[in-house]
Order: sequence, then structure tokens, then C-alpha cells
Amino acid sequence: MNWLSALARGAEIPVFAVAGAQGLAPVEGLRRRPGLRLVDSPRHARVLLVAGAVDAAHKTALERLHAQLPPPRGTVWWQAAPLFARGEAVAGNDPLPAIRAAAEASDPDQRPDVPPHPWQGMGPHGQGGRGMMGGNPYGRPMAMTAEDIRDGLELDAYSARFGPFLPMLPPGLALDLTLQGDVIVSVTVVSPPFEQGVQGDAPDLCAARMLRLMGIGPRAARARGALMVLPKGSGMRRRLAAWLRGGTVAETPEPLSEALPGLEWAEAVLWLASFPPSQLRAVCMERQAA
Amino acid sequence: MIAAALTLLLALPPLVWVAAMFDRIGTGRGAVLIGPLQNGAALLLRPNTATEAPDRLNRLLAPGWYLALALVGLSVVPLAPGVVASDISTGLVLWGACEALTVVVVFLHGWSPNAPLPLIGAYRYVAIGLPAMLLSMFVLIGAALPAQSLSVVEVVEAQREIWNVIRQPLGLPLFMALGLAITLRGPFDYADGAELAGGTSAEESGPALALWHFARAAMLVAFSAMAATAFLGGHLGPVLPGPVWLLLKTLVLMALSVAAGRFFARMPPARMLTFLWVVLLPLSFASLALVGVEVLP
Amino acid sequence: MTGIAMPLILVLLAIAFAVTMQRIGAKTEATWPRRAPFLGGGLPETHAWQRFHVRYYPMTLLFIAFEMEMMFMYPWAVVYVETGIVALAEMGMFLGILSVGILYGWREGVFRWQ
Amino acid sequence: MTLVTVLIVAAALIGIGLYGALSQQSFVMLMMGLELMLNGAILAVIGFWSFSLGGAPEGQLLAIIVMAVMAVEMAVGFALVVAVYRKRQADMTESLTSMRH
Amino acid sequence: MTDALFLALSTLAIWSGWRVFRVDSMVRASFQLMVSFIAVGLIAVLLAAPYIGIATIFMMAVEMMVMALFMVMFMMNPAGLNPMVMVHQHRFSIAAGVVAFSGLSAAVLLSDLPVQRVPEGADVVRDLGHELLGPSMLIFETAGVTLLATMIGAVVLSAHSGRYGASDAGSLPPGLTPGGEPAGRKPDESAGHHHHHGGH
Repeated sequence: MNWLSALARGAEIPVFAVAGAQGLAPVEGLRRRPGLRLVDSPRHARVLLVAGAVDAAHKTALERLHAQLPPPRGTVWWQAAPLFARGEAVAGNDPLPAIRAAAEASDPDQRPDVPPHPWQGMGPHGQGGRGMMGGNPYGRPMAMTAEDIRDGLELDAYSARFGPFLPMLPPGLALDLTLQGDVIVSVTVVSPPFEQGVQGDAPDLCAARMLRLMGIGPRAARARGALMVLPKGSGMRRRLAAWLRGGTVAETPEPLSEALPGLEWAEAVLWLASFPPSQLRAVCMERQAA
Repeated sequence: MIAAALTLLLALPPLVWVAAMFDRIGTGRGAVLIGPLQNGAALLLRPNTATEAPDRLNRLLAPGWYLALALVGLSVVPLAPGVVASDISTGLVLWGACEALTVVVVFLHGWSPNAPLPLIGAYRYVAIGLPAMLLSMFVLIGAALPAQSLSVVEVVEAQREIWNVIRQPLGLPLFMALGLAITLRGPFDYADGAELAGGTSAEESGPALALWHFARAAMLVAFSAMAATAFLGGHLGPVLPGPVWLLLKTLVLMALSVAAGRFFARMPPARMLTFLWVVLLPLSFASLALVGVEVLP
Repeated sequence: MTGIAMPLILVLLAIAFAVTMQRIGAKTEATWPRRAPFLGGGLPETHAWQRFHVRYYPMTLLFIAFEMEMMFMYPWAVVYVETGIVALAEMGMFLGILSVGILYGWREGVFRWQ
Repeated sequence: MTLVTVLIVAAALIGIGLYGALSQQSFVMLMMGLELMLNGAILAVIGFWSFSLGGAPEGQLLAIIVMAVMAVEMAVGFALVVAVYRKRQADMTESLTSMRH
Repeated sequence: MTDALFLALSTLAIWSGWRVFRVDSMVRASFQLMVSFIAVGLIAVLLAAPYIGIATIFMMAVEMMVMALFMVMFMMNPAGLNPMVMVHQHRFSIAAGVVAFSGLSAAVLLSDLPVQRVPEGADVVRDLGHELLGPSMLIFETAGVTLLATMIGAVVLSAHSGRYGASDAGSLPPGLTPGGEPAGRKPDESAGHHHHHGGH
């Protein structure tokens, strides 16, 4: 497979970028950079790029994410203090050389190799389960039914922590969500989005982020039609239109725990993207202080 | 028949490469020619991901089924007069079956890793894929009317005088909507979109992911060849030999599909569902009725 | 017979190709942190496989009833030109009847997320 | 491939389907059994049509009708499943017997 | 060649039909049934019914997709993470299945079936079309009405929210005594009324 490796040597390096504080604008700047490709899932990536400061409270989350890059993998800390002792640290403006170096690295897992719950050898088939729904088959329990907020069919509720580094959410925002199907039933804000400064609220950057979730590029000519596809009445059209005109958005969002329940996943993600990170941060901080 | 099948098997990889190039043009990344090959090779050398308690068999086979459906769909397309790999008198129905099974395969791809984002992608895709398939059925039946046959060979023969795209101007755009849906593109990419971090392929890596992209591009080729055959006269054309015409038309439709995928924004799925049933489906009825009135003796 | 032999051969080829290709990649040990589902650093409490609330279930029921019409339409298309205006009228009536169902479903909101 | 072999395959499908329809406890699995029986029925109809009816179109029509019956059965069956679940959070045949309390 | 293909396809049809009731994962069960249908559809093509055969595949792919959705929606443990057997009257069912199979097979073997093959080169799809638009026109249109009734019935039974709000809102039965408690079940009550089934 020598020729395959030779061919692969010229490939773009797939990078999963985690934007920390002040990291959003620099990461967006890398999107059109030749030699690397920003990807949406760590499974597709070779290198984990941490851009901007991530506070120590998110160390475990970052280590989990790091483990989800298929090995061999590398880490780059770009204008960020390393949270674990692996990878290259860069202070300057260009992380590409460090990313190239990291693409040769092979970090070990930072998390211990233990299942979420002990299960091996338990249960009638050694799969950890009991009866039809009980126990922890293969390390996790099964979801149980709960009341639904829309049509009254009591089906299973899926509870999980989403974020803080989920690419479709504002960076740093971690939510404890309960979903039924793809509709959000309840929301608790665990950590607010990171501080992004003025650069993070730049209209073209915000518009590009929102349009990417809608599957199109940021060229304004195309984006006019994009307004039509957004749901009416939620203010998303108004905010996107403002950004496309180059204006800023100064609306304060409702607290997330009240605004998100009842929304479908796609709507919720677009709704979050239709506010500048600073406004979302402010509203989440207010809640936490209260 | 065997020659036609071999031709398809030989032509598919280069056409997949071309599809990947189309996807790269205009993204400002450079290396349009060699880039897809390099990225593909790099992906092949990466490991596959294991997930917690996945459905291993379906996870292994889903990209293969997708590719198989693209190949079978492609095999009903006549390459030249009388040269077709699957010589079946109900080729249009077989293509329809491939569309229907594509929905199943994408669902299985999202179901099998046992992870939330792929699962949501899989379910959303079914909601959109099923009604999108209805559209294509109506417009393909519109293409079968003048041919008085369900055989794709006859559909081409019936276009000797006038192409179906002129008889049925709405047919091609509606069929392209289906094309975007079964190739997981742009406005119909409810399976693998960015708001689900890659959706059904969010948990895939290495060769499994490379194959999924390969199969997706192969489906684009199959769809474009089918659209060229049903609406643009397939291998018919002056001067040049038939297969060349088919190739040219296929390339044009591939480029059009890629462009359409980048041009139109994706709606939230519930809006799209209503749009499909309430706007596009009646349009496809109208398109069929139009053809029906035209071809009446 | 020949009609289905070739598609079947192509299916077998594609599956064989896909399974072979998936053996190329590097082999790694699947540790638990590597296998956890991707949630951006977060973790789920339960398996993702669940009684999933399919929000569009009434639409699927409408769909399987409506889709049956395809079974009748294909043979209809073959004899349409020979039969002429009668065929147009009959299919118009058939589709008209079914469209009532779609309109009713729309009014009842089945195309919305439940 | 003779009429007898085709019909025996159809009989096997019907037998398995009957087993499923009688033995399964949940509505949805019970419907799978019914579908499998109808699958056998389609095969039998097409076998007869091909070997004994000389291609009379009624045979094909009958196969289409069987399929339409299947679609109707599924749509109504699932709608009932939803309706019952909404009221009772139940998906088993036995829980229906306790409905009159 | 045709015989070999028939043998392979019928084995596949029966095997996957059997697996439907043996796999733990409901999704696998649905798609096993789909495989069984696909095999039968391909056999139908071998039997000179290219339209019915391929259309069976087409229809069943869609129907089994919907089947899988509902399986996952309403079955406990839909992926079969805990292996389970959810059967009742098992022996009786096996016996009934075996009796049905052997009875039908015996009937097939003992009866003298007429032989009249489909003529070579017959355009069976065209025949079917003429049948639909000619003698069987009434069946065709009746099917339309039946499907409409199915659509409406399915929507009425399954949809929760109509134009006038939730289907069970505000529909209290009359009181047992004038002005007293409504008879029977109250719509809001069901929320506190879980009853999960354990393993059987």
C-alpha cells in the first residue's frame, strides 16, 4: 500500500477545531486555508485544534473529545494554555506548521478505559441487562418513557449533555437536554458560551455560521433566498437579514431554558445561531448568577 | 449486456472522481484534480470507529448497499441503442425500487452506530426521502407516457423527435429535487447536514466514511445518468456517438445538481415536509397532466 | 431471467468491494472513551436506541395509503396512449379522490411535527 | 421451478407467517406475521397466474389487490397502535383484554 | 440457471421470513421481512411477471421502512440490547404453522393443477393496463375510494392535534349524576397512569 500512503501524504489535514475564549474568529479564518480542512465531527479529524483559552472546568469534556478522534491523532493548543500534557502549543498567528507537526503525532487516550457502568458478566447473557429493559446492557441503561409536551404519546426521553464543543452550538455552551424524538423537552444551561469579544459578534462571521447550518455558503446574493426558508415569527429572519446587510443584532434572547423547549433540533440550532455569542453569553450568565 | 456492465464498472470510478472535483470547484481549496484522490487515500488509511454496542452487520454493509443501489440504478440506463446492462422491461420501476431502498439504506446507516446525532439524521431523512420519492415517480411516469412502456430503452426511443424536458418542462427540476435527496445534498441533506455534525456519518471514520462518500458520489452519477436518459434523450444526439452524448449530458446534470445543492438553503424539516406535500406534489400532478394532454392522440 | 441476473451480480460485486475496502484501514483498540457517542464533550445517560418519538408518524400512514396508487399508475402509463381520453379521465378521478385525502391530512396538520 | 415448488415455498411462508401472527405478543410483530402470510399469498397468486392461467391479467390484478390490502392493513393497524398507546401506554395484545375495566 | 436462482431466492425468502421472529432487534426484524419480500419479488420476475415482481420490491421497501419506524416507536427495547422472547401460546402457534404448511403442501401435491404457461413474449404489463382501464375499472376506482377511506381513518385515529386542538381535549363524558364527576376516563388522567410491562 505504498502508493496509497504516498498519495495520502499530499492530503489536506482534517482538523476538528474547538473554539475557546476569543477563538471563534481565528477558527473561522482558517476555513479557507489551504492545507487543512475543518470538519464537523472529531471522527473525521486527524488533529484536534484548541483555539483560545478553555478553562479547566472543561478539561474532562476536552479529554473525552480528544479520545473520540480516531488514533493516531495529534493536538494543537493555539493561543491556549494546554489542559493536558500532549500536543504542540502555538502562540503566533499561524497554527498551520504546528498542525502539520501534530498530524505526525500519536497521542494516547487521556481518559481511563472503563465502561460508563460496570456490566461485563452480569445478566443472563453477560450483556449486563436484566429482563426486557433493565440493567446496563453494554454499559448503559436504556431510556425510559416520560411525558411528552406536544402530542401526548409517552415515548422514551433521551437525556444527555450536549456540548460544550458541539460544532453547531455556540462554542462553550453546554446544555443538559432531554429530547423526545428530535424535539427538545427540557433544557438546563450547564455552562455559558465563551467570551468572544467584538470579533465574535462581527455580522459576516455570524451570518456565515448561520448559513453553514442551512447548508449554503455565505455569499449574500444566495443568502437572500435563505431568509425565506427560516420559520416565521421567531425573529430569525430579521436577525439574519440584519447581519446580511452588515448591521449588528442587539436583541436579547429569552433565557434558553424557556425558549428552547418545544423546538425541533433544527429550529433550536438555528435559533441559537441567530444571536451573537455575546448576547447568548450575557443571558446565560445572568441566569447563573441568579 | 456483459460489455455494457463492464463499461459501467470501468466508467464509474472516474465519474465518481469527477463528481468529487465538482464538489471542490468554487470552494477555494485548490488542488481540484488531485485533492479528492489524496483525501480519499488519507481516509482509507485511517481506522474505522467502533461505537458502544453498534449494529455491526448493518454498519458494515450500509455503504455497500448504497453503492449497490447506485450501480443497479445505473445499470438500467441504455448506453447506446440496444446496449444496456440490465435489460429489463420495467426499468423505470426498478429505478424506483432503488430510490425506495436508498431511503432504507440511509436509515440503516444512521441507525446502526447507536449514537444520537446519526439517529436523528436517519429519522429526519426518512420523513423527507419518502415524499421526495413520490415526486420522482410522477415525473418518471410522465416520461413513460409517450414511450408507452416502462422500459428505459423505450423511453429513450420515444425522445427521437422531441426530448421529454420540452414535453414536460417541470419534470426535470422536480426530478432534481429527488436527486438532491438521494445523494444527500444541499436543501435535501437532512441525513448528513452540518447542524447534526455530519448526521448519519458523524460517527464514521476511515474506510467506512470514504466508502460512504464514494457511494454518495456514485449515486450522483447514477441519478444524473437516469435524469439525462429520462429527460434529455439519453444517448440520442447528432454527429457524436451515443455513449459520448450520454456522458456529456450526465456531466452537465452532475454539475447542475452540485450547483443546486449549493444554491438552495435547507429548511427545517417540518417546513420542508409541508412544502413537499402541498407545493411540489401538486406540481408533479400538474406536470403529469400536462404530458397526458400533450400525448393524447 | 436475464433481467434480474445482472442487477444481482452488480449487488454482489458492490457488497464484496465495500466489505474488502473496509478491511484496509488501520486497526486500533476500541477503548471505552473512544467508543462513546459524539456529543461535543458531553455524555448521554442512556443508549441512543430508544422508543424514538417519530414526529411525523401520521404522515407515514397517509403515505403508505397514497403510495399504493403507484401500483395502478405504472400499467396505466403503458396503455395511456392507446386508451386515450378515457384513461386521462379515470386517472384524473383516481388521483382526485386521493388528493382529497392529502388535503384532509393537511387540514388536520399531519405534515407538521407532532 | 415448477408450479408445485413455487406453491410449496408459498405454503412455507404462509406457515411461518401464521406462526408469527399467533405467537407474537405485540401488535406490531403480529402484523409482521400477517404481512408474511400475505407475502406467501402473493407468491402463490403469481405462481398460479404464471403456470396455470396462461397470463390472464386478472391474476396480476389479484396480486395488486393483495398488496393494496396489505397497505390498508398496515395504515389502519398502525393508526390503531398509536390510538391505543395514546390511551393506555400499551403495545401488547393482552393488555387489550383488560380494556374493559 | 433459472432453477438455481429460484432455489437461492426461495431459500432466502423462507430463511429471512423465519428470522423475522428470531432476531432481537426490531429494526432487523422489519428489514428481514423486507428481504423476504424482495426475494419473492425477484421470484415473481422469474415467473414472467416483471412488473408485479419489481413493484413488490418498490412497495415493500417503503412499507417496511414505515414498519421499522413504528416498531422502534412502540416496542420496548427496540434494538434488542437485552435479548428477549415475547411470545405466547408458543407450542400451539408452532403446531398451527406446521399444520398450515403441511396442509397446503399436501393440497398442492395431491391436486391436479392445470398447466397453461404465460405465452413467450406476452406484454403482461400492457394486458394489466387494459384490464385496469377496461373490465376492472370499477375495482380500480373502488381501490381509490378504499385508499381514501384508509387515509382519513388513519389520520383520525392517529393524529392528536387537529384544527381544533388536541383530539381528546374538552370531550368529557357526561356526569354520572347531574353536575357530578364525569363518567369514565378523564383525558388528563393518563399522564399519571404508567404501567410498564416487565419481561415475559
